[in-house]
Amino acid sequence: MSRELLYLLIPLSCLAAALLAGFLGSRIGRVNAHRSAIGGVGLAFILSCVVGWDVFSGNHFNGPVYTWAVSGGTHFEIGFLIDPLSAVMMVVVTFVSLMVHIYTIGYMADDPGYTRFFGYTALFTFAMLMLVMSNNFLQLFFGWEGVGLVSYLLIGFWYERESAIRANLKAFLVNRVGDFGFILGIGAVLALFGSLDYQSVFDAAPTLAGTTVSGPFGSEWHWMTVICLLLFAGAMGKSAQVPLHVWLPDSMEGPTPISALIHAATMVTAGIFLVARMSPLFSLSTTALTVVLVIGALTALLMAFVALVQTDIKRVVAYSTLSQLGYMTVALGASAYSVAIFHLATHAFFKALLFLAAGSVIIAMHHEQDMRRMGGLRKLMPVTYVTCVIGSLALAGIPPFAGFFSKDAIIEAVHHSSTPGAGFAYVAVLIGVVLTAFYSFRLVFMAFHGEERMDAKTRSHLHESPWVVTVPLIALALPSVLAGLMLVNPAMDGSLFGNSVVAGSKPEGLDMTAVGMLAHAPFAWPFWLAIIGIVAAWVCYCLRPELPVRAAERWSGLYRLLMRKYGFDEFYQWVFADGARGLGRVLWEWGDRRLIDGWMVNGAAGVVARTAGLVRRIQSGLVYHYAFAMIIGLVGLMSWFLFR
Amino acid sequence: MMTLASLNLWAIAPEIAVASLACLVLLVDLYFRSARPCALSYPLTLATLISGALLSVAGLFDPPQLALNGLVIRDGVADVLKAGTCLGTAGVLFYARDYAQERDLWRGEYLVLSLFGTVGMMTMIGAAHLLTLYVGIELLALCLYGMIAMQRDSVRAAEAAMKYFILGALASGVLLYGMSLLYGLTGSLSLELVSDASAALASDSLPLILAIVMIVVGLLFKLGAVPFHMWVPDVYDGSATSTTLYISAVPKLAAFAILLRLLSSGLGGWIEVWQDMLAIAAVLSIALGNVVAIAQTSIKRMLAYSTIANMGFLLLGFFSGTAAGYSAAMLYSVVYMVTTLAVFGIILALTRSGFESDALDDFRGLNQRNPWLALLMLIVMFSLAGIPPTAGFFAKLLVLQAALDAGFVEVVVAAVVLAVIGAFYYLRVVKLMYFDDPEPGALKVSAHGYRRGMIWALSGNAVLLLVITPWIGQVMDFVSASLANFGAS
Amino acid sequence: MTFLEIVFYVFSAVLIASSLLVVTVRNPVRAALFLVLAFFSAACLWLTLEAEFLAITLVLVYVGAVMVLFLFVIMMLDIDIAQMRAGFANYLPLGLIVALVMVGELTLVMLSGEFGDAELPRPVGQPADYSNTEALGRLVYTDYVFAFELAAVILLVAIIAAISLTLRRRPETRYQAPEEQVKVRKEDRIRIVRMPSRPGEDP
Amino acid sequence: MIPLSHYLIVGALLFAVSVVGIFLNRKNLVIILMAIELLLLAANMNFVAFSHYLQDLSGQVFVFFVLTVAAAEAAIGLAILIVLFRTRRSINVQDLDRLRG
Repeated sequence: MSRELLYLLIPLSCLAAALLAGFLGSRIGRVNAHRSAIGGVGLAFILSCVVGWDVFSGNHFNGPVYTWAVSGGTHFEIGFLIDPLSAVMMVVVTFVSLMVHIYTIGYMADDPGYTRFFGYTALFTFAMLMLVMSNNFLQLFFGWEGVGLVSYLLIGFWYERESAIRANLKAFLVNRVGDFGFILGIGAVLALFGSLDYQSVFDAAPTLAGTTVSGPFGSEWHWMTVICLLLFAGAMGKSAQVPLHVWLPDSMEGPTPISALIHAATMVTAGIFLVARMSPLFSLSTTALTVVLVIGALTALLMAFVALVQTDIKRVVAYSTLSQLGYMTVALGASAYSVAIFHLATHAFFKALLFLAAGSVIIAMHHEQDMRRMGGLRKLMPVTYVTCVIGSLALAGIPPFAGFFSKDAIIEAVHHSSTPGAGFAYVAVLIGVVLTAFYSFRLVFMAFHGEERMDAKTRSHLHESPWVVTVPLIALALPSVLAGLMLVNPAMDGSLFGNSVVAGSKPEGLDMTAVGMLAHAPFAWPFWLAIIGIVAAWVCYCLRPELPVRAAERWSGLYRLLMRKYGFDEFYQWVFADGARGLGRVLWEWGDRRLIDGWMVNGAAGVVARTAGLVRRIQSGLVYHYAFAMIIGLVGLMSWFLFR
Repeated sequence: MMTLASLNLWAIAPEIAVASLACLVLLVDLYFRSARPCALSYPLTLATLISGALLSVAGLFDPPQLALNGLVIRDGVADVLKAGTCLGTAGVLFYARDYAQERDLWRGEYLVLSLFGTVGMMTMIGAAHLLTLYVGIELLALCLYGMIAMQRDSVRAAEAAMKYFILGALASGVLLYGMSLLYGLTGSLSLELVSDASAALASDSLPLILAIVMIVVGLLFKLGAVPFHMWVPDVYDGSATSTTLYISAVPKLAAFAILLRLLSSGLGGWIEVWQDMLAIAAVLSIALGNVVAIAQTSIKRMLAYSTIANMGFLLLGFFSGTAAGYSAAMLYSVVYMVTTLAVFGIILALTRSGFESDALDDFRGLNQRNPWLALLMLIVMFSLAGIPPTAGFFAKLLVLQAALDAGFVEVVVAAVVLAVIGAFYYLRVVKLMYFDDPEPGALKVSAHGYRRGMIWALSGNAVLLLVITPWIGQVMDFVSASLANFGAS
Repeated sequence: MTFLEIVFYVFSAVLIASSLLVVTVRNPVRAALFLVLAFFSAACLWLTLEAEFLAITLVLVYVGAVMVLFLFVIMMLDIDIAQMRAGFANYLPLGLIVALVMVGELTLVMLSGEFGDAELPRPVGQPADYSNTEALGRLVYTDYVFAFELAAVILLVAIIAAISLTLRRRPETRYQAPEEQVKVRKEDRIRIVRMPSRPGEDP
Repeated sequence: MIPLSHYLIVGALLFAVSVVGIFLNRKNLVIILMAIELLLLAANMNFVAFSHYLQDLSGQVFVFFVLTVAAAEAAIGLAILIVLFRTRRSINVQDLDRLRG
């Protein structure tokens, strides 16, 4: 089998599965629908592993597999770039996706949209694969939009729910804002390089690094900065960076498997992946890197604070995702691209694990998501409990769990980074470590320890989830423990990603091996900070449960601010949601009534005062107004072109 | 000495076929009355159109040839667009039948007018002479006025017809005035000679600039570009939906053709002048169309503003004046026609006698009433919004690229920004269909009886917008090849 | 001033004046009559340009047919002229400004030097035996035969559209059907009814 | 002799008058139809003048066809007017405002 065919087969098996389950779902039945979806994604996973093995034995690939159209010298083609970066992404994406698919059998068992759901998830995997495998901007955009589209469908999966509709519209609109920048960025790439192919763009980038473009107010901008900032705007939307993060917590309205799929491995990582993929461009613009760094640090810090006060179990995990995405972005900003991807990979495993564990709790609690009505689940759901603790330890960064290595690497990278703003980012990520540990164990203690706060009826039905739920949990717990240990050496010494990302400024004199990091841990800040966080959580939620309540009363202003998530939503509601709806109407009425009627007519008072009623509204329905507009257009064009 | 052979009648074989068969339809309809209206003349009409299409493509990619003493040209672009026009009209009539029957519009005259309108469009497409161009434009316009007003008991239709008539006559008067100046300056009516003579004029020739302004104004009106767009929403809204479909879908091909003939073949040497005008109109159209569409509650009006915006995009491809730009614009017009056929076809499929289904609210919860139609509508809306991988995306992309290559960076940026704003109202339809509950009392749309054929056709039509994607390269090549040696250039 | 110039300026003045009156008078019948005057003056101007056939056609077609059609419609619709107050006094200033700008620009263009006497002098008149009609006919039936056929189609369309728009079959209207009358048979008209002349008697 | 430009100016005046007549008329649709006839006459005036000064008959041929088209247009325009009058009992331009927005 030729390599091209092998590569093509990976996304296509997902697409075929999606079509089969989505369109013929009602014909072939539920069982066959999930069989085909899992079969397709499973095949993709196995093939991804084969490809991954092949890539790490040194066989990279970059080339077209199909040419769509040639227009004006620009080729539009389906092409794949298979290098360590995409191979890692492929394996992570297909693995998490496969786990989510299996888990879904149990989670969605009673849902009427069962087959539709499998169609969507498989399609989502397909789009994500197209995104990570592409070797040109057009295909990247295709995958990018595909991911956005399916997420829109998935978040609004329970479309009978008002809140789900609102959430998915929000996700869509916020992502649109980012995509705006993304499209413009691609346009800028095309304008500057005349090509949409990664390789030719990257090859030409160093020579064009110095070119500038004149911006508004006579300012001069480096093309590279403009391009990177525009592309990063897209990444901000997809990877939910402040201030475009608002869609992600709300997207918890979707079924839990979707939360795991979107938040752990696929959609949100697209932005991180994008910046890593574009590292040859980003490394040429310090300005862009600074922006990336600062935005990431803000996200990491602010969102961790919000996670402290959430009571919905899924929302805690969601805000922790936001915060962790901030970490990855910080790593990108510090030019430690491989570290960012490393954290992305480990995070994918333990975050999927946490989501699925949360989902397992939610099933057991009959779709109760409020942690204040849980407690003491430890004995009733041992498998869920253990896996959840593993995930939380990994998230908090306790050695030797996966999160420890990647997070520590980020902190060290920031510490030694020379990007402007690194000092601020360093403080932010350090504070973030305490917060992360605190909120992740707050979840554990509130849900699994302490007294049982649920009602008797729910209590009587509580039991461990079925095997289709627990098996993925266990399967995800393993890499949550081991992935860090296994990957840290190649990720740090540069052998993992090779030259597929630009090697950042590697911290000098640092022992970045597994053994070295483990040995170093007890003498470093982050470890103790994490321990402090865990202990604090234990004190607040097991030992002295009245403490948090008192704290909330004491600092009620701060508490409310966090509960309101800094008021981003209100602000957007005020500016955009109301604004956008009004925009069309406003322009229409304002343009007509004010501009034409008010200024043009009244403005020329004396002579034209009597003609006030003449042009009342543009599309007034009156044919003489239409004719008048045409004549004005004619006279305007005449005047302009005859005398210019 | 003029002989029949020197006329080269083969070049207008499609026109001859359609026109003469249209007369036959008229007679058949007069003499064979049956219980169902147009039982005989409707199949005959379809056969006429298909024969017209076949005759159009019969000599595809023969070298271009002038015919009928230089009044007509037959070249690749003419063949393709004529065939498209015939097939488009056939599609329109196929979708329109049930709707028109329920509203007592399905009469022989309706069919005959649509056929003669097709002849008018084909004449415009093949015109190599100002006179043929003008006569073709008027023939189409008169048929359209008649078709709109034919819904005689409707106040709205009569009003729409009157408005269209007045403004259309004004526009064609301006166009004619421009043509007269062009004639005076170049001493010829043949586009080939006009092209040569106008290129020789001084670059500050005020009369020629005036002529170009007037001709462009006339063309912009036919396209429905800002600020000559105001007839579009009212006419779309007021006409019977079947007529709206005819007006909105098919004449866009002819509009592209007359742009090509007049501006590119006839005034190619003056591109600097008309380029700027078209650029202004393009940006204004995209802006106004996309913004005002958001405030609409009727889907017909919304689509009217969408047409305005889409014609802006067509102009965007056209005004670059390059071969890539022309082929992008031509592809755009074809894709737009196919898309419009599908969207109005779906609206027509949702109508009942006495129920128009033209409010946006009528699409609420369509997914619950008829999931398949909702899916088709989704595809079509995506194509209109330019979301990949639909054909609409590629059409927009190529158009934008052509403009970018021509150096109109600001225009392209503005267009992209506005297109993204525009995506909002298309997706609102999707949202209404999938996430809202149906209006109380809304009928479940079943595929009973005659509607089944319609559903199949609609499916093919909408899915075409998707399945074309892998072959978009070949389609582009085909379009470019048909444009390779057009007209008198 | 030559005779031709006098003719030109007089009829031009009449043409412009009457066309102004067409769009300003209140009564549509008067407007139609001023339109007739405008077309007549235009025909006279065309005669000075040696377009005899078109001049005659203009009078025949417009004055003879189209204007009569207009008058028919005006009379038929029975418009209440009193209601048709002249509304445009209010809008006149804006209209005038636009009109003046347009006229100014058009005049400027026409006088810009490409159409002066020097560039395009007035040609010598055709000889007396020259027939404009014949020359035009020769062109229309040969070089422009395609356009001619299309014009025929346009007229056909106009006929079809005008008839189908305005022809109404009123069910309550009673009219004769000669073909039915001709082929009528005895039994269609007369029915012989047998009935008893006296109660109880067989017919 | 009369220069060509004078004929053209007559045409231009006619053009302006008819255009203004179309958008200034608030009351009577019939007048608008008449203004349209004047508009076509303005173009015809140009064609005939050019045709004479260029000594090229094709301009006159064009006018011949424009007259045909204008007659057809008048017929259809009046037919639409009648349809409108029947449905609305009015040919007041200001009443033509059902479709808007």
